[in-house]
Amino acid sequence: MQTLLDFIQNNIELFYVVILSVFLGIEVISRVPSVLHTPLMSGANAIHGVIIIGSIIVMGEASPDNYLVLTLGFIAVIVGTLNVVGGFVVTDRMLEMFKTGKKGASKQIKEN
Amino acid sequence: MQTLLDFIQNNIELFYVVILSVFLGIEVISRVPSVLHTPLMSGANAIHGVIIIGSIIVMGEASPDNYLVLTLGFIAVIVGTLNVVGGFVVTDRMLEMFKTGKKGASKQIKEN
Amino acid sequence: MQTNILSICYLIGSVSFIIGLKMLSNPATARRGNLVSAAGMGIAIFGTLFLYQPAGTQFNNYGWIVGAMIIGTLIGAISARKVKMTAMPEMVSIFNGMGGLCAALISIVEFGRIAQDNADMHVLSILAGMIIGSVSFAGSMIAYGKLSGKIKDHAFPGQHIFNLVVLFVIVLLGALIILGDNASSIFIFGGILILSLSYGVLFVLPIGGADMPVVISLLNSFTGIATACAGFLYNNPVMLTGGILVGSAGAILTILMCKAMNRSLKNVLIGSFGGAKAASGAAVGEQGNYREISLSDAAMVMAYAHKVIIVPGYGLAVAQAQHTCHELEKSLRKNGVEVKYAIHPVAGRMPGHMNVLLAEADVSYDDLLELEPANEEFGSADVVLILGANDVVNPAAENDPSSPIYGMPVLQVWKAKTVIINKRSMRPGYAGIDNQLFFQPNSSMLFGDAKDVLQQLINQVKDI
Amino acid sequence: MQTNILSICYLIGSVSFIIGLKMLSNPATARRGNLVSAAGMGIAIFGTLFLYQPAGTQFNNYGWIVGAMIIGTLIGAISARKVKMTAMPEMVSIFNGMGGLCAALISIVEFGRIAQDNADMHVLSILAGMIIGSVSFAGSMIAYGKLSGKIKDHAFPGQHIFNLVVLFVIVLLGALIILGDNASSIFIFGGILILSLSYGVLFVLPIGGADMPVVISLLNSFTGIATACAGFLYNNPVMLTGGILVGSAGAILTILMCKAMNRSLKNVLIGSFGGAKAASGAAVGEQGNYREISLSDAAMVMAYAHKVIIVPGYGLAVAQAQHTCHELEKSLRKNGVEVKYAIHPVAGRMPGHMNVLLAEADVSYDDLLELEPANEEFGSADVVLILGANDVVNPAAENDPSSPIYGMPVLQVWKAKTVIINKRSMRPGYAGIDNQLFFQPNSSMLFGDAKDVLQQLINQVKDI
Ligand SMILES: NC(=O)c1ccc[n+]([C@@H]2O[C@H](COP(=O)([O-])OP(=O)(O)OC[C@H]3O[C@@H](n4cnc5c(N)ncnc54)[C@H](OP(=O)(O)O)[C@@H]3O)[C@@H](O)[C@H]2O)c1
Ligand SMILES: NC(=O)c1ccc[n+]([C@@H]2O[C@H](COP(=O)([O-])OP(=O)(O)OC[C@H]3O[C@@H](n4cnc5c(N)ncnc54)[C@H](OP(=O)(O)O)[C@@H]3O)[C@@H](O)[C@H]2O)c1
Repeated sequence: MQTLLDFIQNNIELFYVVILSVFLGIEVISRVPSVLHTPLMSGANAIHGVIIIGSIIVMGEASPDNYLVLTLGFIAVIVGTLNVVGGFVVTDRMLEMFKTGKKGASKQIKEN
Repeated sequence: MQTLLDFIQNNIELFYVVILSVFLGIEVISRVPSVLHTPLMSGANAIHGVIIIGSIIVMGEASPDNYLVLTLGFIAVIVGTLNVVGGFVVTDRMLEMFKTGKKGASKQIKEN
Repeated sequence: MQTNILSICYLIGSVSFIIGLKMLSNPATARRGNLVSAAGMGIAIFGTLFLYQPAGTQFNNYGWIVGAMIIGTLIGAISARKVKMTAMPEMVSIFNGMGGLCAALISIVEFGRIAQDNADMHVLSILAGMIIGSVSFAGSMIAYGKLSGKIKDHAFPGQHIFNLVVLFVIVLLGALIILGDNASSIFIFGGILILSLSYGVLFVLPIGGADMPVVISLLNSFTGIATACAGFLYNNPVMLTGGILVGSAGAILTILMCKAMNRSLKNVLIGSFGGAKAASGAAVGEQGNYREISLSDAAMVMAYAHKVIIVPGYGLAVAQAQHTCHELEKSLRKNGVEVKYAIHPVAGRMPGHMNVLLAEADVSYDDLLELEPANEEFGSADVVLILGANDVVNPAAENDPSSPIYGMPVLQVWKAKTVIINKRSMRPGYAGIDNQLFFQPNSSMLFGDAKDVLQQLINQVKDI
Repeated sequence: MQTNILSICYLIGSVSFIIGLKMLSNPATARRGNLVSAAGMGIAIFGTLFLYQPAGTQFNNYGWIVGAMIIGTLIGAISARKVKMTAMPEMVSIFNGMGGLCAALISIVEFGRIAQDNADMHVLSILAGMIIGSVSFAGSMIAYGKLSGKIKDHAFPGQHIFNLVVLFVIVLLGALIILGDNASSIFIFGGILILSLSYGVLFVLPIGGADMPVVISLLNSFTGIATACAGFLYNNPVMLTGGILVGSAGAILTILMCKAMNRSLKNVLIGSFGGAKAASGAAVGEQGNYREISLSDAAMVMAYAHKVIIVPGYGLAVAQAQHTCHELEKSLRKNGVEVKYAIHPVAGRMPGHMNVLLAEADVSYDDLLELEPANEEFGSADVVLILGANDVVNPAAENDPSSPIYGMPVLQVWKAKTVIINKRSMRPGYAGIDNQLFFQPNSSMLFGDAKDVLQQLINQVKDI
């Protein structure tokens, strides 16, 4: 219990960041028209590709002769990049199809 | 410049808290029906009464013979309490009038 | 341990503010939302009182603190309970000013403490808190004065430039404190304090009294920011989040309020129309012919109607005729007439003004129609009785693109068979523009103070 | 200095994620929103690459990192560009799995590094990141397999209980690592890894293939949380905020997707109807009489109509008949017929499925009607042609409170003069329920695979 409390105390600002982000995520999304559900899922999917930063740090901090870590890190960077690049490109392609949708789009804007 | 950067660096989490709160404040409010503008203003007004915590800290840390600080702090605690208590009570009274407003209320809920 | 628990109290406080604000923005949950925020506030305050540990020293002056809190609670609760419904915006303005004052006082004390060391950025928080708090305090007091009619609009030529200069000097002096030596800084600080208070006064003084709700909302946002500055200073997260939340929510709310009146914030602050200027300037435009109706005729028409819709406006509030209006409603009902009220969202001088006013007179909430349902019902009404409303029933908003209120949704009273308009003269309302409604064939004017006219109508109806 | 600038890069990244998500949720700004997030991501990634300073050592292995990034970029960009529109959900599922894998790999490496010291809470972040990342990775791969038809639904009796037990063992072993000694922990860690991967498989395997979009959205949220765990571990704010934002937005999105289908999340995960079960179970209910229409009659009716509205559904996607459908539209237009498409928001198997499908066949966006405008236009249509849609045109949603889809808004095709329904049999659709529409007097069935039927209709229309 004491450890947990201390942990919270030492990272209290992080906890605020977490809680505020949770609320923000909910608020930002909660009125999206259903036709955007799939692109939004895909866009959010690209955003969690930010995990790649962790893999870059892992690689950057690994000593150049630690082959196990290097291999794991190498794979991690590849799949992380896949997540980021693939995610954004797929989302963009999905949204491309809505570009001429003035009628539908403007209607839905009013609804918001 | 360097000082500013260092300052940001040392308080980076606070900056996150600030920025996230700004967005959250905007998101939370941006679809309120106009009949609630006044109570909402009043409710928000009560919330910034949290400034009273600052005045309590000022008083708590003042040495009991520093009369200047004690006087200023005393006034600060009074006006802070006024802000908090008065704010919440006035808001509650305003909202009391909406309690029977089932018809109007449910309509506006659907709009959100 | 103590500090740990305090941190959690603060976390709870912050979360409750977020949830409270969220709930406040929905009619169905608003009241509970207010209680949620209040509960969170209580946890944060009592947490501080019992668990806060100052670095080095111990926590002193419990007696004074609790005493001050009791005094504040008594004054706050009693005045908030006693205030008349219609005077609530004034009350909010005062409470907002108190928050600003509190922030300014804290900054003053902390400046005295910290002036010795030179913690740059802390001085910045202190200065910002003091300046913004003072502006908010002084501004709120003026806004209160205006709302309660104690202070009139004042402006002198070039005041906007002058205000900007004052603001500039404040910033300049602030920079001097941060960059300069410490010897003279206490005097400069005093100077800034005085200038900030003056700025608050100068800022609000020229703005039309009717725009005070918007100004209060803006000052509310300012106080939020001042609170956040203090939060930064003490590294206190609940003050920080609470303050910033109110700061940003208040700013958005200010913009929404302006939008609801179809105006921009700049327009309100610099005042291209409205308030004093309009009343004097655009008084009499080109006029058509209007019909007058006698009291007895008006009473007759209404007493024999099937459905009467009453449109209350600012004039009803001015005349404090809400109770008399409710009386008329009751006598009409006795005659078998169906009576409803059409409430425009910005009728009056604050959002919800008419709801507050009529609630005070115990008018049933179920008889109130909002804008859209009202516009659907006017077609089936025999008589629309307009009591001191003007802009909110102006057809120009729909058909005259050059009108300053063009685009604002209005109550389409002209759809009714007969429209009876009660006001004291042909003078325009808040927006300072003419109203073609008065000259339409199915409209007729019933001049006089709303309260007098209503009283006489009641008597006539009873005689029928 | 470097670290300072990196912090600001991260701040920019976080803000761009927030703004990007916000813009993504509005059709008018969605595409730019995606670019905003991408730009912020770029700043955060390159900032890390050039400005990150590890404590103690220096930044190594640039070559490997850049190499890996180039490989990832090439594979990612090419596969994302090449994938067919209709296979996009599969693609999203794979990319999501990659994110989960990345999180799991990071946790594995960091566990090896930190196992020496015993920084309790860091171990917690590592474990959580590994478990959630692995579940997300394995689950996404299965979801991909199901969407692409490579994997069928599998479930054994009591699987839900079994899954819960696996989850419980994972938590137990995790607690053992945190509380226990360090000697054996590496083996326990390996055990948890394997169990987590299995859990991911077991979790997704029994869920109906049609529910995969919801599952992917949920796993998406999981990966967000795994990312946030890594953010906690490295005290890296952009990973933390990005991860949490996606975690909470993904969770809400999952719920919204369920709501759009009028189901609960629990219902989707435990699967009370839908998917395999429904197809076998509720196949033939009590039936009325339905009429069949011949191909030539159908072609005739449409060719001589003024207005034809086409309602595409899941069957059109199964038959990959979008191009043929566009052909029919063109030949009808040549005959002077006005042709429109009515798009139900949850027609098909992912939100926007029909939009994607028809866009692939170059159907003009202006001819697509959304639910409400479509329901207004059906009354004036001579013919409604339903292509492989079923639940979205089921009147039970409006008039049968006992129906599982009761309350879902549907396309009111029955308002049209004639309704022609193309499907292969009288079997029910996704919800596994009968459709009274087929038995209404103005409905007639046109059995056959959508692509074949459309091709023959085109031929017939040309002959007229
Ligand atoms: N609700 C808000 O949030 C808010 C805030 C600020 C501004 N506003 C603005 O205020 C306006 C509100 O429209 P409104 O129609 O309610 O009011 P209005 O347009 O200001 O008109 C009020 C009318 O009441 C008459 N009146 C004044 N005293 C009276 C009395 N004792 N007895 C009878 N009549 C009296 C006045 O005419 P006589 O002088 O001829 O009697 C005046 O024309 C809008 O322009 C709105 O944008 C609203
Ligand atoms: N859009 C989403 O986000 C989403 C996600 C998951 C679930 N869902 C659910 O999916 C359903 C969508 O409704 P819907 O009307 O589009 O589809 P549906 O109700 O599933 O009906 C599809 C119909 O197409 C027919 N069909 C299948 N293959 C065909 C072919 N090759 N040629 C012609 N017809 C064919 C089937 O009948 P035969 O077998 O007789 O041919 C079936 O009745 C809703 O219940 C919705 O809740 C939607």
